[in-house]
Amino acid sequence: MDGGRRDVFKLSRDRLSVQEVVDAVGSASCGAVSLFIGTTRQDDVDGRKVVGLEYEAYEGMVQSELAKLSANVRARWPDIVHVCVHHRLGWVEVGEASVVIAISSPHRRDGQEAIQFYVTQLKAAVPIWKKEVYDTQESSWKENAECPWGGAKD
Amino acid sequence: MDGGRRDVFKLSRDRLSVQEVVDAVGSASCGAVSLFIGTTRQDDVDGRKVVGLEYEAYEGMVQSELAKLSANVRARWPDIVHVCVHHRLGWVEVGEASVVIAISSPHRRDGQEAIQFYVTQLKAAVPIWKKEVYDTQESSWKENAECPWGGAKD
Amino acid sequence: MCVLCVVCVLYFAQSADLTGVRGEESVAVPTPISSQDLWTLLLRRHPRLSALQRRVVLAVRQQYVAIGDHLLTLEDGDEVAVVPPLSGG
Amino acid sequence: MCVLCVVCVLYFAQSADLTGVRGEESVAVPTPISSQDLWTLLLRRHPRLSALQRRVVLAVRQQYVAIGDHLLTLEDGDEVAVVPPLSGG
Repeated sequence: MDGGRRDVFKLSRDRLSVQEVVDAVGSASCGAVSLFIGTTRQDDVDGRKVVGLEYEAYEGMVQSELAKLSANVRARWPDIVHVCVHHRLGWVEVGEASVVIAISSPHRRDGQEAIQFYVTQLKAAVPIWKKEVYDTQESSWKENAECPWGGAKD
Repeated sequence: MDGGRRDVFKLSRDRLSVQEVVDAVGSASCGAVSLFIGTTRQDDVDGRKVVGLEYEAYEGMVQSELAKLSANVRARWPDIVHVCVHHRLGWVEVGEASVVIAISSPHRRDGQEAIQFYVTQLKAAVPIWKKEVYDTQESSWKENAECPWGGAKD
Repeated sequence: MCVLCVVCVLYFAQSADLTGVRGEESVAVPTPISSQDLWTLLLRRHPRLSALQRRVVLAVRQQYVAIGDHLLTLEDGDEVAVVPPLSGG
Repeated sequence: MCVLCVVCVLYFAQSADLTGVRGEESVAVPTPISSQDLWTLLLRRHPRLSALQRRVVLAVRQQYVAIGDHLLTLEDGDEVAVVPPLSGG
């Protein structure tokens, strides 16, 4: 069996394939795959309906931040085997996936804990932005609660 | 939007489709899908290689126990929306999925906590059994650590 | 209600291996009966089930019943199952 | 090292909306410079960036740098980015 542990990151303007992400973490040594899918929620904001999200990224830095994050996760949960993150860019309609994250591990507990941490840290530190686009043609940039420098109102 | 919350359970002798399970919990009101995939791990047991697992179930009771379990999970995490469980029966080769569980929720924390609980309780209380089959043709029935009446050696 | 009723007994996993059958259509069982006495009755039919002693429960009408003093009221046609330690997932 | 060097500045998300550009190839910047002074220099180029005041960081050579006293040593061709609050995921 191959002892290599993979970190696979992809930014994509096409619809994300959950199966592709699951396949990327497949390993005969793993009994568990933990997965998180973030989707665009249909929401009403001040009476306007969200029709979709527009994503952009600092692409080069996304790769390096995800690599750091994976290293950090592996230090905390040394048993996790493969990590795969696909994040959507550009226009994402309500109901479609914007991010799919999968982690494989021999035992489920490691993977389940690791994926919660991974999602939180991704939202806190990976340079990707989205704006909500409303049925009124208006839009507004979102801020993750997890981002340390967000939220200061002045 | 349909206010209905679905619990979808399926026992299947065919390969499980992760996409089918994800689609079953899709909801425009949800920003998060948490997913768990249990796979057959390649393992050596006393020098014998595991080639696959053979599953069987008390099918009628699986449905009622999963319904109870979902009701229990919904009582603890009232915000979760849809739940879908597909469990494989019969012969499952190393590397293939034996169970796929997905839970959709408006916010990810609920779904991630709920799915950990769900997997643990499924292993503790849903009447399904597997035996490991080895390359020597031998086999042995497994016991989940979570099952309250397992483990007594005499 | 009946003093002696006829139930259907299902055997799963290791219990099916031990009995050599997956189910028995017509098993006569007195009622009411404790779950311990019901287990003893099944053990008498299939002595090899003793391999599961102390790590088995029953299911009656698809509800788990621990083996013990708990008194069961059975009806003709009820489904009783022998439930070895679970290993789903 | 140079006393005045020429860096490339990238603007993302709300900062691109505020400046009207996504990047500037050749921005002359003294070095060393504190991250606060670098931000002030960018504010002078694009006063509307003040809308991001106190909820923005910079990235220099793709490493986050909080705005403050931290002294940066820049080289010609370095990549500097304005990083509004993140909203990935």
